[in-house]
Amino acid sequence: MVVKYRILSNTHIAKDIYEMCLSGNTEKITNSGQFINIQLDGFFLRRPISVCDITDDGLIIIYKILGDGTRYMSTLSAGDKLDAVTGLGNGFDIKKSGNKPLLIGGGVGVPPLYLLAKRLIAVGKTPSVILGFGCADEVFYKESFEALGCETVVTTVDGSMGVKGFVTDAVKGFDYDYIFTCGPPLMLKAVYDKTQTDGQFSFEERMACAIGACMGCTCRTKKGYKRLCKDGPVLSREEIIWE
Amino acid sequence: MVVKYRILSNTHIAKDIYEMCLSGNTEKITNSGQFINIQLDGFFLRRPISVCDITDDGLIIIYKILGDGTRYMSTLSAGDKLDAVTGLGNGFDIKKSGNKPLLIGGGVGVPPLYLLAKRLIAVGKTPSVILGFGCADEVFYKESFEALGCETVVTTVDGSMGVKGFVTDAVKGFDYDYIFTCGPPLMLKAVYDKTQTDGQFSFEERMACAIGACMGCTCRTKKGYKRLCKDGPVLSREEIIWE
Amino acid sequence: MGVDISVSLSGLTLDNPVIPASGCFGYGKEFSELYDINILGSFSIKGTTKHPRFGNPTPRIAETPSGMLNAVGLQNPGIDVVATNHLAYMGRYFNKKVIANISGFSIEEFVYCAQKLDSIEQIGIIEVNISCPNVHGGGIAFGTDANSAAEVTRAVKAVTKKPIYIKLSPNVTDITEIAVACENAGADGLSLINTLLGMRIDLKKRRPLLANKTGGLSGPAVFPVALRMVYQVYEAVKIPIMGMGGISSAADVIEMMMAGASAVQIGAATLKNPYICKEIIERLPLEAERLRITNLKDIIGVAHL
Amino acid sequence: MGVDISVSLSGLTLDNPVIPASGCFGYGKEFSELYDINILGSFSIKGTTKHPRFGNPTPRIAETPSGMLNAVGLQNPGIDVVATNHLAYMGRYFNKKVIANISGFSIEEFVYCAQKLDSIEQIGIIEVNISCPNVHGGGIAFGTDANSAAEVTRAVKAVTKKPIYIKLSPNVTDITEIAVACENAGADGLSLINTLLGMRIDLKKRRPLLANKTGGLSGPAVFPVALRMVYQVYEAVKIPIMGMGGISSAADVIEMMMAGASAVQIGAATLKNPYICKEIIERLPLEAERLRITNLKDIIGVAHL
Ligand SMILES: Cc1cc2nc3c(=O)[nH]c(=O)nc-3n(C[C@H](O)[C@H](O)[C@H](O)COP(=O)(O)OP(=O)(O)OC[C@H]3O[C@@H](n4cnc5c(N)ncnc54)[C@H](O)[C@@H]3O)c2cc1C
Ligand SMILES: Cc1cc2nc3c(=O)[nH]c(=O)nc-3n(C[C@H](O)[C@H](O)[C@H](O)COP(=O)(O)OP(=O)(O)OC[C@H]3O[C@@H](n4cnc5c(N)ncnc54)[C@H](O)[C@@H]3O)c2cc1C
Ligand SMILES: Cc1cc2nc3c(=O)[nH]c(=O)nc-3n(C[C@H](O)[C@H](O)[C@H](O)COP(=O)(O)O)c2cc1C
Ligand SMILES: Cc1cc2nc3c(=O)[nH]c(=O)nc-3n(C[C@H](O)[C@H](O)[C@H](O)COP(=O)(O)O)c2cc1C
Ligand code: FES
Ligand code: FES
Repeated sequence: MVVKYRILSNTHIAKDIYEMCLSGNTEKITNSGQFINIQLDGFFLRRPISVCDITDDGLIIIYKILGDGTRYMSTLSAGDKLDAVTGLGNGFDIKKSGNKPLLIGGGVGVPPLYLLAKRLIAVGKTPSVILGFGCADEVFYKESFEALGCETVVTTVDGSMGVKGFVTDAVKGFDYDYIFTCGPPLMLKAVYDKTQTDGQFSFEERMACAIGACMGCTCRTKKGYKRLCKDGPVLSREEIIWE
Repeated sequence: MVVKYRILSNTHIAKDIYEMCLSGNTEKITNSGQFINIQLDGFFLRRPISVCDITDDGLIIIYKILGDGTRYMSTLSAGDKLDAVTGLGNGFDIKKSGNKPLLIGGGVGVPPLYLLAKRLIAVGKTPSVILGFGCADEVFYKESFEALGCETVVTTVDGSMGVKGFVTDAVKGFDYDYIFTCGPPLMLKAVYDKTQTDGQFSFEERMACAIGACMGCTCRTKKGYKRLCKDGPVLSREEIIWE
Repeated sequence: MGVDISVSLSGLTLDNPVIPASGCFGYGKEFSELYDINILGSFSIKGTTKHPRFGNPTPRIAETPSGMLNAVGLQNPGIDVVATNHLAYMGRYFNKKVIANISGFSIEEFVYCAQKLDSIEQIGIIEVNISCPNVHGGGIAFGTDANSAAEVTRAVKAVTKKPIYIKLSPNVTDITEIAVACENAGADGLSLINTLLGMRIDLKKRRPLLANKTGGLSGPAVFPVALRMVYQVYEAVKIPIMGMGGISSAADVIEMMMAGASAVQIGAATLKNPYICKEIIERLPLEAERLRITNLKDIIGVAHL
Repeated sequence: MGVDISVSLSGLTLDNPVIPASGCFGYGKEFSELYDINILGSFSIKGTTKHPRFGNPTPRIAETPSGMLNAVGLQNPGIDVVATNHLAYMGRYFNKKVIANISGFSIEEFVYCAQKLDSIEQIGIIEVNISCPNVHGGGIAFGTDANSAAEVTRAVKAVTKKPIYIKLSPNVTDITEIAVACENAGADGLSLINTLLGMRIDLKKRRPLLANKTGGLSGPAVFPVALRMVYQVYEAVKIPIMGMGGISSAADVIEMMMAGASAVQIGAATLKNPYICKEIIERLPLEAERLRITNLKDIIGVAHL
């Protein structure tokens, strides 16, 4: 479904990181971990960005300036329109979670975990949270997770805030029976290797259609080929093949 | 010279016709009949549009919605920026004019004649004016020319305003010793054939650079090949070759 | 009023000339969840090969100015699965004839696929893709050599009664030479163009962005090249042409038909805007009217007169 | 700090790799009125032929998505006038060596032009354009046939001591074949790509928009095709490459150099924004620094490693 959102705000919340509040239809967004695919003037392909939160009349996304498209997004302002295909991807399946879920997010892998945390809390499974960043300047949403009542540990590579090191350096401090994680590929692999419980991993891939038609985003899994846009972006530990 | 103009207003003044007031540097615009070349987001080539008037802090252009570029222009509003290469073309040479100049404009050939009329009046040679349009809905700037003190006759093809027919049908009513004309090619040819005095004709051609470098807009003249963007758009009667 | 926008291709009448292109519409299912795809003229299914294929490693997609590169590499479950599962299931959401796009790494594979499809009622046209950069025949892609192109055409023609459209590559010095060879070998029509070979480099990694290094360029950027090739081929052959390459509006459809296309396919634009074909079909009669066209069939090749 | 952005081409050292492309910068005069063009690495003059040419009738220009078509048709005053007037006058506003782009309709014409230019101090490189769609040799454009390309190269090489760069056409099945033929025939370097053959139709008139029917496509739309060809040719030859086709930013310059270009030319982008080369030259060191490049020469062809 294509929705014309109206931008309510576009706020710089950390180094190169913006939080954008959108007003518009969210009926197709059923799970946390789903994403929307945003059209930007002057760019041919849309940009996939995770849903960070659902609000009364729309949703919130958080994005990082990575290239020209996200740089352009950062120049948009309240009142501007944003055309997006919405409700994409499988999202996290919270039914599979244990009772003590641990959420592990890295950089712009953090946003989808916020809505996930709310959904888990809603079913009585308040998660613990590890948020990994490069340095203190880049940290965002620590307080937001804390405000939900989640035990939240921040890691920074340079030690300028929280635990010095990677998200995996903070894992041992937690008692958990399930993980949900989203972040850069190297982080996902490290989390996979350093944790043993079942869990769900959210991946990124360059996409064209993002609705499952073009085979642009296929990966091999132990359960066959999967389109990360449609059958993903979330895969379960047991099906992942690392290449 | 590239100038970033600020749009002061963009007003619908006749069927498909808009008047846009711009604020910004006009020092390179020395003659009436010159044009600016406007960059539009999402379009590769710039759009050449004649200078209609010079104001205290900028200029006025008038354009017709012809295709996608001018349609896009019509959606711009006060406050928006407009990037334009300015002061292009030779423009009209009023020194060559006789004492009783007649200005003949057709459609969006009318705008450059407005600044020309002001310049002629400034040197004491108030021109007479013929403005040709398809129908009454399309007529613009009749009052503006009248306000300058010019005897102004409008022609419309369907007779819905003024003289029924083409601009050439109104010529016989005037006493003139020189003509300046701008309009569609067929009109220019008809004016050329139906008038005998010396005169200057302003032409249109598809342009790329508009500064005389690419040879995109060349035409044959009796004085050699001319680039309509640099050596034109205005040619004198004696040099024109019709092809 | 009442512009006739129907067209016909080798005896097949289409309600309109709008056909989503192979590889950009899957088997139609995902789009059928967005709108009733029975409004389409037809659609061309994802390129199918004899054996199942994973295709190329990712990244398979890159962005370019007004276009994109893809290096999917013909991912498909193989003709047997397509014939028994996908085509059978398709009846639930599409009740018109489809175009079956097939590919192969040898003449035998093309023949196998064509044979398999010959008896399937649902298939209106077999579109033979001899232009995928991955497909080789004696060192040269079938699509870049007139003799190989003719050979594939003849072999496929021999095993099926369905109309055969050969899909040509734009990556050639003279596309009319290949087109004529296919026509002489019995092709019922031609589809053009497939993608232009292109590339992007990841500046940070200092490596080709696509895992496959090169990919196929499509989208609006290639429209003028596609239009030129359709125009040239229209003058060289008598068989109908499905024109494609960069079409993204009703005006583009009309421009492509004026160049000589009897129908058009729309690829990359459907990836950017999943509703584009629906929007174009709705817009076509209006755009035609504006240009004083009462019957779309009248404008096929009109720019040549 | 202090990125070295100088490059060298066949013994000629350029302050930077940025060279306005032939046909998009005239003889430099119009641009010299906008900024001091001595900041450029060099520039390539409008393609010159033995005899003066008017070129094609207008319209010669059409717009396309992220690009443009031109069918100027080599309008120029002929090599004698260029040599005596234009090049002599050029010293007043440009004090570096220029690239002289020449074209011809027969080997003899190429030879005539090269000979004429051989003794002109100001000329750093002769760029031999064998890729203009209007130039024919035995029915096939020189640029689309390896033998003709080699023949022109040899003939021109024989009459001048200046470095000879052959400018290749992208409208071929295999550009490396032509590139290798030119290298073997003695070319000092290669320029690629010239324009892709394209077309637009005027919907209201129902006729080709350009008077010449077809035109050459350039601008950002063709960048991925140009990049792919430079990448392929870099692997096939040892001589330096001037890369061009769609470059419009400092990042594009770096991408083209990573693909294998020793310097770059910028065409259509200079028509859209007359200051683009100046802006790119100013931006290059910053962009290089961002990508941890300290010497631009280090990245030539780095994407191949
Ligand atoms: C399912 C999913 C969810 C995502 N959620 C978020 C999010 O919540 N916040 C956020 O900041 N980023 C998110 N990303 C990454 C985001 O899509 C890219 O950072 C963004 O597309 C970069 O665009 P650009 O124009 O700035 O970069 P450019 O490099 O200029 O983009 C060029 C092309 O490559 C694609 N591309 C580049 N990097 C990536 C990437 N990492 N993943 C996918 N495509 C890429 C772009 O979409 C575009 O098509 C998500 C990606 C996916 C696949
Ligand atoms: C010196 C000069 C002065 C002009 N002054 C005015 C003016 O004051 N008011 C006005 O309304 N129009 C004027 N025009 C015409 C105006 O440039 C075109 O109407 C406009 O470029 C059309 O753009 P488009 O995107 O709407 O049309 P499209 O047809 O979509 O444009 C496609 C391309 O063709 C070019 N093009 C199309 N028609 C023309 C044309 N008639 N002349 C030149 N290029 C064209 C466009 O610039 C663009 O590059 C002038 C043209 C010239 C050459
Ligand atoms: C992602 C993608 C996958 C494609 N897969 C196929 C294919 O399997 N078979 C085929 O013949 N063409 C394939 N093509 C080419 C298109 O069908 C079409 O010929 C080309 O993209 C030009 O049209 P466009 O510019 O509208 O995309 C593919 C194109 C894209 C973008
Ligand atoms: C208006 C125009 C005129 C051109 N004239 C010539 C020419 O005379 N000789 C030549 O070798 N190339 C000529 N070209 C091709 C360019 O030099 C360049 O190879 C091509 O445009 C690709 O670069 P671009 O995409 O940056 O424009 C011309 C291009 C344009 C746009
Ligand atoms: S992006 Fe098209 S299938 Fe995933
Ligand atoms: S438009 Fe380039 S010379 Fe006139």
